[in-house]
Amino acid sequence: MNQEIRNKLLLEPGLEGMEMFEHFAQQAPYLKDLGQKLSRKIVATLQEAIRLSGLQDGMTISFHHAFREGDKTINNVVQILADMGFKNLTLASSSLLSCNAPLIEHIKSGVISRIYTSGMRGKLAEAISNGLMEHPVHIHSHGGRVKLIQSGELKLDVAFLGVSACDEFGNANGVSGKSRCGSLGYAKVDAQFANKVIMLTEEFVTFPNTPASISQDQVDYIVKVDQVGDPSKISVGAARVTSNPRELLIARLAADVIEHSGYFKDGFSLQTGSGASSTAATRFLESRMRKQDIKASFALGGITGGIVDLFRKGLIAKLVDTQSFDADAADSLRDSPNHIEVSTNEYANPISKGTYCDRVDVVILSALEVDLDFNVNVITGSDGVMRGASGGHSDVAAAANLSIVVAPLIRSRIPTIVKHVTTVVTPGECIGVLVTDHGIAVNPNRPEVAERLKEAGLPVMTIEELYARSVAITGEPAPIEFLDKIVGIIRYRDGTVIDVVRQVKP
Amino acid sequence: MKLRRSMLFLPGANAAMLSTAFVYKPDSIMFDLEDAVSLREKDAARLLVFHALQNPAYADIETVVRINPLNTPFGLQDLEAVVRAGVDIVRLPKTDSAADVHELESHVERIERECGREVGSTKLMAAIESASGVVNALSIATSSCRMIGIALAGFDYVMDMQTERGDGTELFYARCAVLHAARVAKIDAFDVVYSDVNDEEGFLKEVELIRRLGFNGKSLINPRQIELLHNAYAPSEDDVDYAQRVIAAADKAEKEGLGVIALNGKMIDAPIVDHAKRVLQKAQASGVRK
Amino acid sequence: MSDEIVFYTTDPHANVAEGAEIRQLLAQCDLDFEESIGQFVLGRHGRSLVACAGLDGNIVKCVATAPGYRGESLSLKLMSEVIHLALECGHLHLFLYTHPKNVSFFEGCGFYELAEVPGYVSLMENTPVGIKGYCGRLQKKREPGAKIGCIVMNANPFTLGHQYLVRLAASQCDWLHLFVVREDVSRFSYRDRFALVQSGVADIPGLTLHHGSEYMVSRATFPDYFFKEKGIVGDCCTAIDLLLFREYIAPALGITHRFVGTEPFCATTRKYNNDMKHWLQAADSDAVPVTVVEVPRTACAGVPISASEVRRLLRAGDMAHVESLVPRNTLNYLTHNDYVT
Amino acid sequence: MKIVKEAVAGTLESSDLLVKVAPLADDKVDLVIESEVMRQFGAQIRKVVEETLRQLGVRSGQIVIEDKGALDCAIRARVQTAVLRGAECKEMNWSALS
Repeated sequence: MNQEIRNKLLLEPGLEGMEMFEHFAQQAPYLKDLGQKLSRKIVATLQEAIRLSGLQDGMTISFHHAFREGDKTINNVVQILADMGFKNLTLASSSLLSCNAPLIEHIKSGVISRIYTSGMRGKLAEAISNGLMEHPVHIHSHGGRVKLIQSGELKLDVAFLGVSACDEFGNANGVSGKSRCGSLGYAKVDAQFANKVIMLTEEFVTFPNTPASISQDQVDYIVKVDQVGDPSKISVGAARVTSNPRELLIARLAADVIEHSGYFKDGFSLQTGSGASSTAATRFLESRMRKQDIKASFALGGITGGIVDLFRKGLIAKLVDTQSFDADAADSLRDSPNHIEVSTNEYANPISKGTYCDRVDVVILSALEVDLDFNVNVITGSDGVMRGASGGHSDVAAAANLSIVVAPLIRSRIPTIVKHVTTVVTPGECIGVLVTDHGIAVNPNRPEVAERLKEAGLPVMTIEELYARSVAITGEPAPIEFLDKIVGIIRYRDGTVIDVVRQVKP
Repeated sequence: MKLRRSMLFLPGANAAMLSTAFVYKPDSIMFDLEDAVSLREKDAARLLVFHALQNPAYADIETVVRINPLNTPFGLQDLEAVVRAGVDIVRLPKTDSAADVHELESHVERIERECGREVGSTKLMAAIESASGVVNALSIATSSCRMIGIALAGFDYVMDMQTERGDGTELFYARCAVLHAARVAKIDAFDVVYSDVNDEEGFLKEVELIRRLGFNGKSLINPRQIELLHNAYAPSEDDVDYAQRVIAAADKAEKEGLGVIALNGKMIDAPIVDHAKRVLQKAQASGVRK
Repeated sequence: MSDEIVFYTTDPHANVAEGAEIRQLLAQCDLDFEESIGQFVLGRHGRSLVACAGLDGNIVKCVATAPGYRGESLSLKLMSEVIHLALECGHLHLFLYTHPKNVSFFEGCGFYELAEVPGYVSLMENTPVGIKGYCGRLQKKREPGAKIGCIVMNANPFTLGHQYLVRLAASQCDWLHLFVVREDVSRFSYRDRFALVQSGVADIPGLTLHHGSEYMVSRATFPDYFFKEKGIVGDCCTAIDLLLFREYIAPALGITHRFVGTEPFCATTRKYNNDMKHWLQAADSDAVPVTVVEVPRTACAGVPISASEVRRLLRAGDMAHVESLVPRNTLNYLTHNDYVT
Repeated sequence: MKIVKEAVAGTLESSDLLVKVAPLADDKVDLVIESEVMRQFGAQIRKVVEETLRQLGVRSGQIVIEDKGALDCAIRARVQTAVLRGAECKEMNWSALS
């Protein structure tokens, strides 16, 4: 810029205190170097990216869990942080699974001191239930996580987001590259809200990588790593196709309930969870939809191959996907314009400006325990040890027109229906129908649904009758003994505390 | 008139299946101590079934036990256990003649007396698995007043006939012979198992065939087949309508003390009324055909 | 049900075709076929082999399930079959070696971890009362004292060298616990070896003579010890045996020192002695270290006395030399039992 | 009834249990129960097993149970099978078994 003009402007009283233009790259020095301009975000090592991010002891790191049991990012990153000497970090992963057992050592050594997650399984959950951590774990729902972030309680300092592929500016999605997890519904939230975003990618693809689930303007640093996750393990344990006759029996009853619920009309919308019976229910829905010439307007949620199948057959118009539960779902998301990806903010955050779950007619949910008031526990086993996830359970149960919980009445010797659930995750007032292999119970607050199901000849009983039946078979379980120490706080989707989990007595 | 469309086989040595099978609500459950149990586990299976039979969860479902043949070291012990445990029906495998049933019956009666069970309360059924069994079907079916049914077992039968399972032609005579014997004896007739559980279409085709032939039902090896079978046996809406009108006419005739039942000006005789009752019973059990 | 998986037992050496299938399945699961396995339980789905587990005496080996069949119920059926098969062969008490990452899986099959070499191998047994019961019985034989010694010997057969070692150790300790290796795969039977040790140490005060057990220098704790032709024994194998000693047996009896003779001839035993110093003293463990005291062998005419030398002389028929290396009772035994050939 | 040899009954599958019995030199019953549902049903399982052993007249022996959430009727059947096998019992007294 002309020095003369600059000097003149400096004397201008109205511009006092304002910074004067010097050259075009004054604020963006990378524009002067072509190499810098194109690859300034790419960092050679994760260690370097972490240093650049300004991460400090006591801060919060965040992750997504789209790879579920196949995740290779969380454990690796925390190991590196431990090696670098970080302490006292808060770990905010959208969820944790059995594969995260190595975190136990990092909790013991003080690298991780607090956790926010939607769930836990395996050794890690067992250790935490037995009092591993000084501070209790906060268990939130998928929608509730976004609420906690927006309300400022959960401040994401650095997000580590593993993706299969991105371009050198950081445009990423879960449908390109080798290790495709499908929807990046969880990661989108972290990318939006985290102060710094470090993207871990398996490969670089040609710019621009579209559609950009995570956009370049949200990404600070990019590091190439060998592997971020193994998509073949996404569906382990949760979303498998069952040939178990008991699960099929429950699935068929669930489909019967949907058919006769009063909501089974052309243009209805549905969500099925990832449990074996609820995924199988979609198979039984197909013939019912065809026979009555009913098509669904959309299916929401964790999307499974079963739902994709109905979609491909034209029985569901659109799929709205926060988490792809298998390769079929991931491929469909890539190939079908009517299969769309949404963040958990759009999915289920109660203070979002608009959520899809508010538009769901019928949802099928699972349960570890249901009590006589229809309260549902999906987090603790009946031995008091955490082994599940809150997920979208309380979100969709609250929003959908009818929530159907499916569960076997008895698992080996463990009864599902109890007097009082060990831990309340979803309040009973949100549950309409409980479907078990021994019969169906309808919440007394939905008499019209009970009437319709009885009319259709379905085996409707009271929940007390189902409870009595199960106790007759298994015997009365002894109450679990807990210590006073709180190891988990169950946060309802709006951030309020709905229950706590206490340390199990050894 | 007891409905016996589905008879679900359960391997007697499998504790997990014994703990859940009642949820599938077949018309009868058949605990197997014979072919489904290895030699090593004969004693274990016998005790499992002995206790399962006494479990209240099985109280409101008809129980059948297939014992080992009486000429094996296990048959009589099986019988001792299950009669005492209160089984509803003992199924005798490999029945070749009425003498086999008579032998079984004498043991059953002795055990009933020994354990204080009402004599005659243990019902019997015979599985026919050989050419001589088929030829003797009528004398087997009428051999005892305890008999409630005869079942054809295809696997051993086709071997005895020096053929193999195919499209059903190989079973045609046997099916008809067993069925006629059952009808003459006024007992139930059960068809062979369909062993490919993943072939729903083939299963339904076979069910349609045996239903038309007149079998009461079929032995099943997977709970998934129960619903399919029950639906195939369910009457159509029209059948139910007609049956209801027949019964109404019969009731009316009885109330009015008329000797003749008439519907739409036509006379209706007893077999039609019986048939209508069966139709309504099936509709009551599993609705109209979907 | 026709899609059921059928289990049965086979001898992989007699049935070559099945042996090859087993090798293939094991290779798929990154496992090596072990020749010592006499019997396999196989699980077949239709014609394809989907699961196998081998039984080598009372040790379960080569447990594999084809990828795609890894539902828990299949493995539990497989392991149930193995337990029944083993009992038919006379073994209720079973051991199992596995990678530590599989420990929790086998815990679901009724196995309990005994010792672990982190990152390499774990030894498990199929009873919750095995080692606990054994240590409970040992505890009853505790003796007071600050320095409690221990010797574990095979004594195949008992020599003057053994006698010297026992006498020296007993004189240095407040009490000495002497164990005779129980495994019956040596040239001399356990009963005879034990009897010779018993008479050979009868006049040495301050010691308790114990029967050996499956938890020390046995096929189970140290599978390769008895197959010396294999050459160098894997580190892990000695480690497991020594960790069991340090973590269970030594605490039960309050043992502070383990005595061992220097080994001039046998490479396996020499290595075992060296490993002993590492695993009993140096290695990380929750159990207190046990001091290893290596005692130079007593010599006869300049040659160290060892049981292997005695066996060599016996084979050579050199009774004159044997006489100078063993106590009188051993000599009587050797002469009376026609071991001189 | 006297346990004269080692014996096993049952499986490790879900809803089943594995029972191992072995003779003991001394006159006592050494009963060890491990169960997946220990916290909820441990006391009930022990009660059923002890009752079953008493019915069979077992006064000596080591009994180890690995329970996978079996119902009481399966527990009774498996314990009886293992004891009868371990006692080499051929003659049944059915009325003592129910």
